[in-house]
Amino acid sequence: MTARVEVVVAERGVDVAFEVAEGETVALLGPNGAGKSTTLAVLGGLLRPDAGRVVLDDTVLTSCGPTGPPRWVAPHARRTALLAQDPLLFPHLSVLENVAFGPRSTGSGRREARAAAEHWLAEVDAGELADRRPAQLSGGQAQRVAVARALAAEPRLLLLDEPMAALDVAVAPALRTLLRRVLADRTTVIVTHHVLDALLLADRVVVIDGGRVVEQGTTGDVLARPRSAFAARFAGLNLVAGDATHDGVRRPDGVTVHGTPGDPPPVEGAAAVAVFRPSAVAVHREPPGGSPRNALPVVVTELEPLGDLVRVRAGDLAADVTVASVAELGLVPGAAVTFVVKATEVDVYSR
Amino acid sequence: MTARVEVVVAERGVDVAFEVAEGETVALLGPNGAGKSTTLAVLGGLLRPDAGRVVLDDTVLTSCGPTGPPRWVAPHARRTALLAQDPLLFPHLSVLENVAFGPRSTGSGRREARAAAEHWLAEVDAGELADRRPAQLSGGQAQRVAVARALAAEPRLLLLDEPMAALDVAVAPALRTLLRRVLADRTTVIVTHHVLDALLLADRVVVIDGGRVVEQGTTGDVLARPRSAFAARFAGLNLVAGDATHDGVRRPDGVTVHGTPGDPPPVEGAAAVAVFRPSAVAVHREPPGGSPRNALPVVVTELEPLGDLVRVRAGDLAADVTVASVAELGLVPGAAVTFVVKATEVDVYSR
Amino acid sequence: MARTRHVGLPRWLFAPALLAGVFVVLPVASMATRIAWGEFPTLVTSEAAGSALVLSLKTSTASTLLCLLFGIPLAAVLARSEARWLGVLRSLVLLPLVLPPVVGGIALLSTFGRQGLLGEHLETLGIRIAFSSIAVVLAQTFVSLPFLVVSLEGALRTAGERYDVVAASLGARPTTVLRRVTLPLVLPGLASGAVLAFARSLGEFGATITFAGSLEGTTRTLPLLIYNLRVTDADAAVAMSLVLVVVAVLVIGLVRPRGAL
Amino acid sequence: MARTRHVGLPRWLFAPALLAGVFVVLPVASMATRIAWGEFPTLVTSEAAGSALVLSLKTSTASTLLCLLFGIPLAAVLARSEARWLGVLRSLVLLPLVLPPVVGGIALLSTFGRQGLLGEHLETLGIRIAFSSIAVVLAQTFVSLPFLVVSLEGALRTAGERYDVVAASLGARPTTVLRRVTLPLVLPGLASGAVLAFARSLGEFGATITFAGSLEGTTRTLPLLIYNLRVTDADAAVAMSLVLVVVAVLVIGLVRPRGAL
Amino acid sequence: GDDGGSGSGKGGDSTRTLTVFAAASLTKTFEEMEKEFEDAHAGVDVKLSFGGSSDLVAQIAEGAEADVFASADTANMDKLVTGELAAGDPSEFATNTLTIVVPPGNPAGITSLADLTGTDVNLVLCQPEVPCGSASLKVAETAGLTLAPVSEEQSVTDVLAKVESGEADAGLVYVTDVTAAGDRVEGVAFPEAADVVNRYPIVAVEGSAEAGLAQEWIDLVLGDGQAILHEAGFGAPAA
Ligand SMILES: Nc1ncnc2c1ncn2[C@@H]1O[C@H](COP(=O)(O)OP(=O)(O)OP(=O)(O)O)[C@@H](O)[C@H]1O
Ligand SMILES: Nc1ncnc2c1ncn2[C@@H]1O[C@H](COP(=O)(O)OP(=O)(O)OP(=O)(O)O)[C@@H](O)[C@H]1O
Ligand SMILES: [Mg+2]
Ligand SMILES: [Mg+2]
Repeated sequence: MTARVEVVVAERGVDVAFEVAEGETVALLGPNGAGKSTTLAVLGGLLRPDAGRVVLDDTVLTSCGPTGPPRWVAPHARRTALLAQDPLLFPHLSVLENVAFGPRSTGSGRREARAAAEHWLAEVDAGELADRRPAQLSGGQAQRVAVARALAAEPRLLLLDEPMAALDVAVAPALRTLLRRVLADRTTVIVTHHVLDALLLADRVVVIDGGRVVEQGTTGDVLARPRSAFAARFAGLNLVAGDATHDGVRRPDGVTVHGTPGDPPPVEGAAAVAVFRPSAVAVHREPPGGSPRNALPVVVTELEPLGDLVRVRAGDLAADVTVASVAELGLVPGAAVTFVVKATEVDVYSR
Repeated sequence: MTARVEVVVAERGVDVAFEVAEGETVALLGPNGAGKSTTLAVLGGLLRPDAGRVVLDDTVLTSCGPTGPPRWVAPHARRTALLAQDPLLFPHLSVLENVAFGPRSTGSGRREARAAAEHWLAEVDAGELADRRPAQLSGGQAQRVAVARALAAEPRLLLLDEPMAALDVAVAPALRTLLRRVLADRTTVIVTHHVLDALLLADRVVVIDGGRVVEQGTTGDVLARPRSAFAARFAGLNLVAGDATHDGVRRPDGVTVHGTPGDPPPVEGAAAVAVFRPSAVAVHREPPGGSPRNALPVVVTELEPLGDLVRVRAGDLAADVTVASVAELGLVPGAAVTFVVKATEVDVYSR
Repeated sequence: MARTRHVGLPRWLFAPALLAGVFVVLPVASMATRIAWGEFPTLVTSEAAGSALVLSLKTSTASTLLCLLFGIPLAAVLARSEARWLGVLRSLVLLPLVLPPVVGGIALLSTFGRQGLLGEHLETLGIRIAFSSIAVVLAQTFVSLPFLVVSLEGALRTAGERYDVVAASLGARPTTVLRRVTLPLVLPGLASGAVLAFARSLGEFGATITFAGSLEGTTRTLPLLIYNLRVTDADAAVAMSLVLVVVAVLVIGLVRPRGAL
Repeated sequence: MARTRHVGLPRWLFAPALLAGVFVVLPVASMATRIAWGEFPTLVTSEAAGSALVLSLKTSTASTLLCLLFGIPLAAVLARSEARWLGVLRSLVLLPLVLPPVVGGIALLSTFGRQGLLGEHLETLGIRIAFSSIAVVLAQTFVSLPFLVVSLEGALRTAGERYDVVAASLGARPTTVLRRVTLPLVLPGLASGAVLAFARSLGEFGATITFAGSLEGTTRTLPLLIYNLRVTDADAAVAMSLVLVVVAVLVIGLVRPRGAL
Repeated sequence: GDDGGSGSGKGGDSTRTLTVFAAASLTKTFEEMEKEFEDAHAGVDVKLSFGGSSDLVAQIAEGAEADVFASADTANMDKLVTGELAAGDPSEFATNTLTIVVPPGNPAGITSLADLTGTDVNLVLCQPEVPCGSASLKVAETAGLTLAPVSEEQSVTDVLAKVESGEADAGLVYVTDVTAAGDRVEGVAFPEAADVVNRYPIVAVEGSAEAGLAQEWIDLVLGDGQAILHEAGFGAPAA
């Protein structure tokens, strides 16, 4: 199933377009309110966009606005199971009946549907909940059952909105492994706020911010060389955006970050980004001399433990330093310090 | 406000007891279905337990079962605002009215309540959503508004059930900082599945598993020296439980893990645990000779990227190795390998 | 057992609630005190009473079924479609509620009567509805339908469409959604509606007498019998009314699903 | 504009829905065709018609208000309390629905009449209810109350208690919860109930004639006038019925909140 | 009428009220007399309450404030008298007899009482419990016939409605009812009707605060009102 999506929902300020290739899993990333759930709703046929097209293989599922004759395929005829952000298990059916609902609705016999439901419940480690009512489940249990229900529907296009929310640390990796296996040969769009989900499950990522696609590409590319602020944050990298100079990026405030231009190097004056890892950043009280060529004056906003290290956040930028240096430098939120990073650690490429 | 809690809910297999000191923030940790939300529901007066007591300072809020005369304080009179797992914003009120609901209900004037609502909305970075209806919010936006609503109620005891679920990577740290500030001098019980939340927000943690408190203590202690499997997993540590030997722990299957006994050392034969970091584990194709004294034969179950490293999971145990070693060793799920860890890296202490 | 606590109701609420209960129950009770209980058995076991009771139960059941058969679709369409003209239809469906039943009977006559709009054609087909039990059922259905439709539509709107949408996205066709999700979820509302319709049918008098007439065994239902008796023997009328009440309460008590009204 | 899609209704559903609509509307329409439209203005603008209309509107409004005042508490108690005896009360509240209205009138007389249970005592206080406008309101309230209670209780059950619980945990006292959360959430159900009650009051005939009599300006409401007219002038009766219908549809159309029935 | 708040606003105010309870079959005639009476008595408002005679008696017994009661039969008047609610003796002011009523054009071709026994005739009668029903039974009995109605209606009005709409082929009602219905139905007179005469008595109600006016109303009915009654088809009182 190849899916082509173009969606304009004016009321929510959403205008995105992307494609999903056969068997591919695409992760939609973006801040709260970016338009991810809206996009899934249009794909699933639950929202009619102001303009746009959704084409699955050669079938036009949605078409409205100026592009061609209007077309609308009803949600049930799309075979695009949607796992929404809210589990919404049918309260009047048992857990098993909930999971069997999809197979039953798409023509399976009673026993077949039951067997499928039992299979998927076992897969999400919820086999022993089969006879409960949804009201008798904990939050994480309900979420797992909802995942099983979506998978059991065996859709042509699977739409998952934060399927791993509310799961405990023991279940999350197991479910991630399951999804990885199941999604391998399935066409899927998945929304997530966790970098691990994107890394492990998605072949490609589409980053949406403010209702626009700001970046897309294979997962590895985007997470290693992000071009948007959100993707950098998501990948845990520092990103400085500005205009390209011959060996770096000049921020709008005039500060220039020097680095190693990528291949091809950005055209001088064009929009470009400088990206570097927090662990490559050293924190100094005073601007140092010496070889590292980049010294960024910042004000510390937050300190977070990170394993043996401490992540020092200063607005958009972050530095990972040892506990000892935190004590030595007397780092507290509000302290004015300098982030220092070697030019060799900074990648510069066009936006 | 000091809170003392003893709760038995037979139907859900829950039987827990713990205390929360004045101004303290306690994190409830545990797998899905452990009984965390149930405990909060009893604290908030939404569920009457089969037996148990909830005492806030000197007021008995709930008392039933054999202990003393039955007592019941209505939810509204408890001043224990509960942010449930589901945001449940009032659909007929605007976002601002939702947040102002608590202050209005507890006697504030209209303007005062409005001001408070605006303040808290701004704090959760949702000021511009004030006039929307809940149906017009995205999942993460709704979650933030729900947090603001709970905080605005200014309760004596704040109950938060996974307040950070559904938040994007940009908002989560900011909200965590806000909560850290707000919760500093407030008596709070918070449920979370994320180690960072526990580390940053909680003074103490209570670990519940299967409806029982399996471990509790200050956050640092529990996460550094976990005694339960769940806490170890939560803290990202490996834990082997068994009987103490003179310098280690013998697993029920006979394998012994040698380590450095803590102070005081566990009594030989008593229940004890051996704990070590995944980064201290080396992976070998064949059991090696040489100085590391612990060689655990395992089967790889999952591989996860972890920054520059790869986390190799084998059932309950994990090892962090470089990408190069993964390639060299040909690690794939299903491969039989040996986890090797130096005895000096292993802490042994009684359970 | 552990129990989910209800949010307590304000205590003052019980005073008007009690008053309302008393206002409804007291008149019936005080009427019951006036019955000559000695004659009660003979009164209520008469042949006329028996045949009226059986007829009432049969026709009310039939008309409730008709209400369900046609009312459920109508309520679903009203609750789920957004077409403008439905607003008008929605008001029109209330007509039988406001029409005095006798006028409803006149209206039915002018449609299904021998010289009525449809009756004329039925007549040529040899079908005559007036003065038959079918007329009774039609009259009862006419007055009861709005009850079912209004309650069910309210319930459908309150329940919303969230679960319907989930079901559709799992591949369920609209019919399946209706049968397996929508209707089960509004079961309390559907039950209330059916109970209201049944009760209204059981008590129906004016439209029946106007449209169907009153003949023992064919069209004389319990309310018609009660009215007849009232002229000659007020005590007997009251006694039969009590029988009607007891029957209604029993049937409703037995039929209604657990938890529903 | 972007629109949330409704799950399509099964197409076959429209057939019975349409039939149901036709079944309700056709009789009224065919009755309307029989009206002598030429005389219509004179018929409906007579003094008697005017005073009956005013009386009907006044009393129906009053009884709808009474229904709201007492019915909301009763419905809340029935929906939210779990006490056993409430099951019985719930069945009893349906009594006025099954009682033929005339019998309801008798019951009211036996309570509030001169020799009634309460009437006796009221009489000594110099208060006489029967055969006054107050009696009309009481009769209408008696027959309409179950409508409000049943619809509202159904809506309250369907809506559930999740939001009430949240409100309480935010510190809202039960009265605040009821006023600011529970009732606003069931507004569609409450509106349906009020509309049903108003409509039933407007069409009420049997209990009124028995308990309140039929005196112009005091107790002769529109349905009673229609009944009188039927004796002397069937055409006028039908014309006035149409007036009743139009008034009801207008009032309901103006009053009902958006989206609610 | 005005919209006075309670049953009767009596007293020396500008308007006095006379409340008359009358059988439904008297509606038209009494409404005409109301005009006459009000014209003759300035400041008096006559309020008419029509209904089944038995309903009206029950209402008066329950305390409804009536000054005059005009019944459609003697049985109900007797109830009032035995209840000691009548002030003085009732006076008969009109009589009425039965007639066959058929739809315009008489489609079933009914010409005599015997024709009503035909099996293909849809006959409707009043129920035996109301005056016109018991009269119908008596008539048939005296004529030696057994009538098999398809419906026993609650009141004359219902019988008329069924015949008028063509639903029934024939019915038995009072002469006055046929007259009132105008050309919407036809009457077929039959000789046996004279055997069963229905009598209309009138009386002032005990405890009336307007005893004087009540008597004047009765006088009107017994006097000038007779012409109106005659026009409506009523027979003259026997005594
Ligand atoms: N029903 C609605 N009507 C109007 N606006 C809406 C509606 N639902 C969402 N919005 C708005 O549309 C925008 C996109 O919302 P959407 O739910 O698609 O965000 P999202 O990317 O899924 O965010 P999250 O990560 O918080 O779930 C947001 O600004 C939101 O406030
Ligand atoms: N209403 C209920 N009736 C019966 N059992 C219930 C009910 N709600 C929850 N349970 C069961 O009680 C146990 C504890 O549930 P609880 O909701 O407290 O878990 P939790 O610790 O909050 O889990 P999660 O992390 O998934 O939210 C679970 O086994 C759950 O299935
Ligand atoms: Mg979303
Ligand atoms: Mg929970």
